[in-house]
Amino acid sequence: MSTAEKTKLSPNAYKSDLKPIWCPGCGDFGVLASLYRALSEMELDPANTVIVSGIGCSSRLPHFVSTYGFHSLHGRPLPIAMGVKLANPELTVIAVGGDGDGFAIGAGHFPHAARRNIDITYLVMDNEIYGLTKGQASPTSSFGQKAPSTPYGNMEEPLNTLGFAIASGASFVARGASFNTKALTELIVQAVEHKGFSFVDALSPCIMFNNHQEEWKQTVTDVAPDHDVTDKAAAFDLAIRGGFSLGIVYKELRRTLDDKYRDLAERAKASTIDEMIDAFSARKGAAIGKPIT
Amino acid sequence: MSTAEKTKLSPNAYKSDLKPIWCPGCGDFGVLASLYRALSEMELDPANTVIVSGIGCSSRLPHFVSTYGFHSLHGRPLPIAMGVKLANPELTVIAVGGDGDGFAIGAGHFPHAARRNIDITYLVMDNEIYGLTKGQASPTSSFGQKAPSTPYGNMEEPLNTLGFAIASGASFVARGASFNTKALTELIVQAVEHKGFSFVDALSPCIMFNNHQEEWKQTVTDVAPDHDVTDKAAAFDLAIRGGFSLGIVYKELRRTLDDKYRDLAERAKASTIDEMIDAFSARKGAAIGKPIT
Amino acid sequence: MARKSVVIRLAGESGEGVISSGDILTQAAARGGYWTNTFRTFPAEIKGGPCMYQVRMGSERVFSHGKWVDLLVCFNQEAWDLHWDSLHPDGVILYDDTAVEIPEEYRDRARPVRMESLAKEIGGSLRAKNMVAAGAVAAVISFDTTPIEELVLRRYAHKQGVADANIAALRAGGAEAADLADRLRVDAPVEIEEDRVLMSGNQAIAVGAVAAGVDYFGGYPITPASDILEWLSAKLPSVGGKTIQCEDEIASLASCLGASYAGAKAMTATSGPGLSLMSELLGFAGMAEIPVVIVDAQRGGPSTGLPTKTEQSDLNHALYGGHGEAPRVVIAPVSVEDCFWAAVDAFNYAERFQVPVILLTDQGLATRMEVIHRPDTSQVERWERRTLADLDDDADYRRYAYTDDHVSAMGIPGQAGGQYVATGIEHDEWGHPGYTPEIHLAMQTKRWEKLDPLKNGLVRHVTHGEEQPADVAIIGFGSTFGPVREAVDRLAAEGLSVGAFYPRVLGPFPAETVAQFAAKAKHVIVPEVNYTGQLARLVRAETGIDLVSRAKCDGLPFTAEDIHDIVNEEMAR
Amino acid sequence: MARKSVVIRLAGESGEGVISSGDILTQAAARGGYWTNTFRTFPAEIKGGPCMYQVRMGSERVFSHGKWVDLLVCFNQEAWDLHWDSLHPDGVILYDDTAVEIPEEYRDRARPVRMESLAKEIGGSLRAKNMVAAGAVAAVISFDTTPIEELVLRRYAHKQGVADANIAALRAGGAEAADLADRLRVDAPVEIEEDRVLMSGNQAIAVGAVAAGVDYFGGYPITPASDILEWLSAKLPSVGGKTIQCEDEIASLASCLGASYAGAKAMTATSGPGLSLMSELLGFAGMAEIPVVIVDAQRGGPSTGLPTKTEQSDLNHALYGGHGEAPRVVIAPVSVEDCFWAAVDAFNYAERFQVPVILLTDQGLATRMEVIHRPDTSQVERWERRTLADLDDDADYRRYAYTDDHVSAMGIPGQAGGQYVATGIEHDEWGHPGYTPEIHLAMQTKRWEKLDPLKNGLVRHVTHGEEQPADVAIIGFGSTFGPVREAVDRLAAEGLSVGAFYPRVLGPFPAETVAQFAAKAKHVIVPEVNYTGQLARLVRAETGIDLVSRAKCDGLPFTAEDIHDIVNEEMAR
Ligand SMILES: Cc1ncc(C[n+]2csc(CCOP(=O)(O)OP(=O)(O)O)c2C)c(N)n1
Ligand SMILES: Cc1ncc(C[n+]2csc(CCOP(=O)(O)OP(=O)(O)O)c2C)c(N)n1
Ligand code: SF4
Ligand code: SF4
Ligand SMILES: [Mg+2]
Ligand SMILES: [Mg+2]
Repeated sequence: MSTAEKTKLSPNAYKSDLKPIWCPGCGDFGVLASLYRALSEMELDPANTVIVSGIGCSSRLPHFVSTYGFHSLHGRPLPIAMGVKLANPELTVIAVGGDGDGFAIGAGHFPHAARRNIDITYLVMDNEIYGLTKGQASPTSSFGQKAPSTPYGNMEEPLNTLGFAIASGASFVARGASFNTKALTELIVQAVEHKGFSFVDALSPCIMFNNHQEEWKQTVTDVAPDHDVTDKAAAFDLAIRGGFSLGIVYKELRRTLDDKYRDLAERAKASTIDEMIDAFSARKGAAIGKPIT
Repeated sequence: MSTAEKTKLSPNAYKSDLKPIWCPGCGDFGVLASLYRALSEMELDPANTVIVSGIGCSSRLPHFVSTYGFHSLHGRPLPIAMGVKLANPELTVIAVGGDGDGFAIGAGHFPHAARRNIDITYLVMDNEIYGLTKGQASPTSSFGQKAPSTPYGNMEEPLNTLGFAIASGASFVARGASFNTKALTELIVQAVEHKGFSFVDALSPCIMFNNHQEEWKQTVTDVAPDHDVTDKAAAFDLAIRGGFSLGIVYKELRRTLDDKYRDLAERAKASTIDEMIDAFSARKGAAIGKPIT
Repeated sequence: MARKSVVIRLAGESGEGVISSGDILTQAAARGGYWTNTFRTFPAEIKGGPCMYQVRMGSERVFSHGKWVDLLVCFNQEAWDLHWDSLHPDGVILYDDTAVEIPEEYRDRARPVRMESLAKEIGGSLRAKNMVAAGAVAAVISFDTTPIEELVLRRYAHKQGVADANIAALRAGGAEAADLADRLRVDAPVEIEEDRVLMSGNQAIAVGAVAAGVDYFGGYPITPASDILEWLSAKLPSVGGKTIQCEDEIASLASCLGASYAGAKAMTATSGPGLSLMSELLGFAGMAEIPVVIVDAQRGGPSTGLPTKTEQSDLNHALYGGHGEAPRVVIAPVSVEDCFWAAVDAFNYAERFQVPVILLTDQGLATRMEVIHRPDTSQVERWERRTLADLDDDADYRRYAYTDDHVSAMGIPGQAGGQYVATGIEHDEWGHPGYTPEIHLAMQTKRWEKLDPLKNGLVRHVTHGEEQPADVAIIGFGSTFGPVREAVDRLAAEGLSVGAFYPRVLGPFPAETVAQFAAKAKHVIVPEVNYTGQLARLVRAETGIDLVSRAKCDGLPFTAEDIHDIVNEEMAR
Repeated sequence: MARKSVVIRLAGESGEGVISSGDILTQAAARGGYWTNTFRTFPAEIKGGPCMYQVRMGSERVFSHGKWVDLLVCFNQEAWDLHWDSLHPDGVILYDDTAVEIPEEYRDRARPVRMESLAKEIGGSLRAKNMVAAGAVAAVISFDTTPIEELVLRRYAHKQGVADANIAALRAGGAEAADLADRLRVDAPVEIEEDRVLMSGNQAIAVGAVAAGVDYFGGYPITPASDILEWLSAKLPSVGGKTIQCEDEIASLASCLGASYAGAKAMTATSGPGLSLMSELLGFAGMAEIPVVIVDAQRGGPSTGLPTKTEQSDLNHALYGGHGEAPRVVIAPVSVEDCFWAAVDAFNYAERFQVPVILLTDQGLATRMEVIHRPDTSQVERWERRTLADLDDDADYRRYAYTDDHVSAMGIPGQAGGQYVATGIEHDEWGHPGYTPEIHLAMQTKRWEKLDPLKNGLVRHVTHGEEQPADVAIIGFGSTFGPVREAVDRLAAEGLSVGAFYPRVLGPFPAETVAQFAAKAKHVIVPEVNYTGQLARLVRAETGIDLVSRAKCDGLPFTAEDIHDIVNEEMAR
């Protein structure tokens, strides 16, 4: 059951028997299509692939994929994905969700998944809004944006997700867009194949409550070819500059948490439950002075 | 009761009638001493000053100060401090706590307090360890560090708190040290006087479980005088370079959240409860088609 | 012969105009002087999925949304398939025959209405479907469409063309069902001068909070509570208050506690999942004695559960949620009108007793549109918390001083001499950490016994029917009161000695009052919308009463008919 | 004449060596073949504050730490002031007369011991104070110090000098109290071959988890649960498991659910505040039917409360915590030995019923050092969860299929054809979102009724004394069993028909079994360490039994004497 056993499947073969319930035109369709293609391109075995999500329109995604899925709670996909990966490092684990799920209620888990460099991919469908709850501002909504809970305009500066990811220690940081499925497919492939924590922020317009589709199509650019993705300071500089540049912004090779656990397992000398209990033997007694609890 | 009514008080006057319960030699004594002096230097009225903390050795600090205090829950000082400040912008609000409190369980609140630029100060006593619970690794513990829950060495890269703060949108980012009270006092004064969210990461050795005191004393340097604190990219670059440089790393002037609320209050035209109820009048009726809930 | 009330159910695919038709009819009915009571179900998805909007309007007050449908409007086939069996024996059907097949035997009381085509041709856009439907409905219940037309003109004041098209569509819809006119004629409403309001439970709570003097609201969006946050975001600035959407529910309650500590009247609103996340801070508020109001608009659980369905399954968590034993007050309003007053009480109890107060509603009550008597704001009392300023002698100030009523004066930042440290650690009178057996017992006693007045007399509980029924005593909480009171009236008319008792404050529980109420009854019945019978267990634990739990777990509210049947079943045992 | 057991209490300032002296004596007693039972209190601060370590050692098994102190060792004045009133009428006192003043009337049974000076002069450092104290204690109870000396040599195997100094200090201490030798002589332990172990409740749980096959542990430090995380961090790698300290308790449980979903046996351990934070995920686990074990070592609450004191106040939250109604199993082990077996059961129940299991201990039990029979690991059964592989026919696989026992086969990532989506949204058999009344009722029934075997027969509950007592029936849970069983024996010896029933599984509650047990009793007494009497309310709600709640809220465990007194008080009523 190792990912070694590859199976050739078409993108369609990764579709589940549930039809997406998104609004017609929702950016998430483009992200899902890119994901289908990426999975197919990588020839991932659906039985060895797990897609973990939180709660939101975007977080419904696992239901539409034929792999294993984990549609969890609002904000919790990352620690859950970590648990899946640590329990079975053979699995390909992809966490997905929305900007609210990942950067509002879930913001506390992101830096830790990133600095631990657990070998999973985090794909955020960033529509700069809370879609499922009908259009309130999210941490990535622009300053001044009018929304149901910000009727006089959003008073908060949006979070720069790429800069945040770089500062948190993510070893792969990229930006894609739902309306550019070919490039997004490639980014997902590279992100999943990257050994370590890879973060892809995919612009994915909410046509219902925050339709930036046209504006974004006009304004996005590609990351300059001469950008050095291994230069952290340069990557941060690029991330905080205005506008959206699509492509890989930062990439670094660092030992992954799961590798470190493998090393530890190899280093640790095997023991048995009875040997462990021996250490508590009343006769032999624990080392004196060492606090017992 | 505005902070305008200044009162001249000596540092000692800011001591409460409780003696600190920290281990003799704990770095937190140095931070507390610096805080006393800073409060005195700024001539802050104890009745108009609120110190909010979480849980940890460091978070006991409010009990030792004669101002108002809020010793809250593990990881929650920032949203509580925000509530205090929004409810009464006249108050000087200082949040304090440990590295675990602020960057493990509390990490999810930090980026939002920062990007909102709420006018409070966040002073972290960073000992790179969980002191109160007897020495487990914290998000700032060094890689490979041996501790009770990492007996084979910490497998996680530490979080770079300054870089994290800059990326999150903090408008004042500085590093101090408990063993350098004069400089730390100055930093606290500048942080509190800064209009906006100011973050001070104070190295504060835990002599019980993670005593880096001597090592840190040897290795810390000062921020180079020619460092441009207004250059975000340069600040990040400095932050992620190895070693600890003491001083202000980044500073930016941005409207604060409390200012924005003041503007809003001024813009909003006064209304009464009865006018509000009129909008629901059955006779007059709400605007048709507008969903009612 | 005309009827006192009629039950109209519109059903179709969400996004098709079902909800807006329902809103239009409800608002028009209210405008026309009728009483209304509504219920809606919609999918948890944004687009697609079946939705339903039931409007009950009457010339006399209606307290529930009704069970049997007098007029069923089917926008699509699924609507018929899902709802035909709710049809009243004499029920009438309106349907778009381009989309819906009605079985032979129903044809005589069914009328096709060309919703789509008329909407496009006459209304000028598919969106006018709601007008066609509304027009047809109006005809069948012989409801004068003037109020609808006024509302249209209002909405499109600056778009005469659109307004005309809509009104044309409305009339065309009416024409379609013309021959059914009078089939379900409702009595004309009694002309009254009184100014009534049309509100949902959420709106009544938000308005009540303003009436009570809320200064600060920190919240996080969640169905079905979001519109409290949204309405207050728009309104609070004009009364000098502040609203903020936080990064999560933990931050929401945390910021409320900070604001309250600083002297503000603070509130947050959420649904089950958010309440779960607030567990630790809820305990902190009880321990540090910080006033705060938490609205929980319950939805179907557990977990993410059924986000758009109704349930009363958070009672246990509201009462016991959080480790250790932290005091809190739990209030369950019984109607939209009561939501307004419950919000006022919630703030008053929170401030007087320095305790977190949980306001427990549910999706049904939170979103139900009811015509109610306009709340008389001159009747609103505002209780303020006891602060340093209220002490004759503030030397040696002790934030957690032991007092006769167990309530101590708060020092409010800004008040000189009131400095103290609010803490969740066990503490002495000064708020200094203290863990001795004596301190712990004395402080737990203080924190719990300060709530005793709420068990004794301070609270007006809700009753209907006999004060001490001999046959059937019904004990319930919250939103089930509407159908229960209608059932009680009917059962009484049928000669039973029956009564209902609704504790308005469930924590602390009014054990003696409840025991007295039920003392003489042959049957004590506890209806509630959940699986485990939480209220039944609470009543048993508190009073030892021998009762029958009739919990139902299907995401739907009770109807008066359901209660009537339950009582008869139990009597038959 | 010698005694069967002796109660020794060491008291002083934390950091002075009180705790290490207690550890030394406990370990030496165990090594010497005695049974032990200990209790300690220490401040919530790292340095400073009063701490106390009570060691009860006996030639026969001791089930509680004892109330009256036979030998009080005072390291400082405060120790005397705090503890003199716990002294047994014939109790003996050892004290450092450079630091402590003992009133005239106690002098005859008090001996000064120059702890500080001897430690410095002979022990070579203040740290040797613990040796001086231990030596003096040994003398008074005429305990052969060989085991202590062996332990010293072990510890300082490579530091002969230090070892010699320590042993010298030990003997010097003994000399100080020489003239009291025999004053409290304890019977020599019965020589036995059996290999016993000395463990705390936390350690027994950690070891039991390994015996049960734990693969993954994700936790966050908190007193008094941290050492489960710490012990497993050291040990799990050598049995192929993984341990990780997460960023908080939410991430801890979340990662456990991810690991369990992927096929691992997963566990986390925390105390009240952490359990509160886990509320939402606890409900998710119940809804998605994911096995997981959650240890809650209760401490004094509410909120941060009394972090180093004991209390049984999380029962309500364990049973009802979280919005909606999510199934979970709650197990309360009654002793250190039981902690081992309860951990095994916890994993077995979690895996068989695909449900979260909460293992409820408390600070007293978690940190108590007990000599117990070495757990016979050959008796450990491991129940495995039902997976796709167990299905004869996995065509049209349905993760949440309705089955006779309501348990469905899990698809484990890696198993081809088992793909499904674990979700907290209400769902049909396939795990597809579904909100119809039928689905919700059927799934809630499935999720709850699968636990029925735990109410009927599967669980061995803990009883002591009469099976159906005629006079006094005691119902309790968890750590109070030790003192209760001792009290029951004494009351029985005094001629009463008395018995104790301890439900080992509190949720689902074994209502019938409990009702039967109490059926004949004149007095039903429910002792528990909390303020509101949570177990008493549970028993009343579930059984309607007319009982007396004897809750105490002082952060201290019951003693056998307390229970004996309570019973006599109630009998006197
Ligand atoms: C604990 C909790 N709080 C709030 C909610 C309500 N809620 C559901 S989705 C959502 C945010 C959705 O925004 P995002 O994550 O950006 O996803 P999108 O719908 O935009 O794809 C919220 C607040 C919830 N389900 N659980
Ligand atoms: C919800 C919760 N989880 C865990 C704890 C236990 N705890 C108390 S302090 C602390 C961490 C202390 O580390 P830090 O914040 O760095 O403060 P320090 O003691 O080092 O100053 C922990 C895990 C708690 N009190 N509450
Ligand atoms: S609401 Fe927005 S995010 Fe949600 S499905 Fe519709 S378009 Fe997509
Ligand atoms: S344990 Fe460490 S951090 Fe805590 S008081 Fe002692 S030295 Fe300071
Ligand atoms: Mg979004
Ligand atoms: Mg620390």
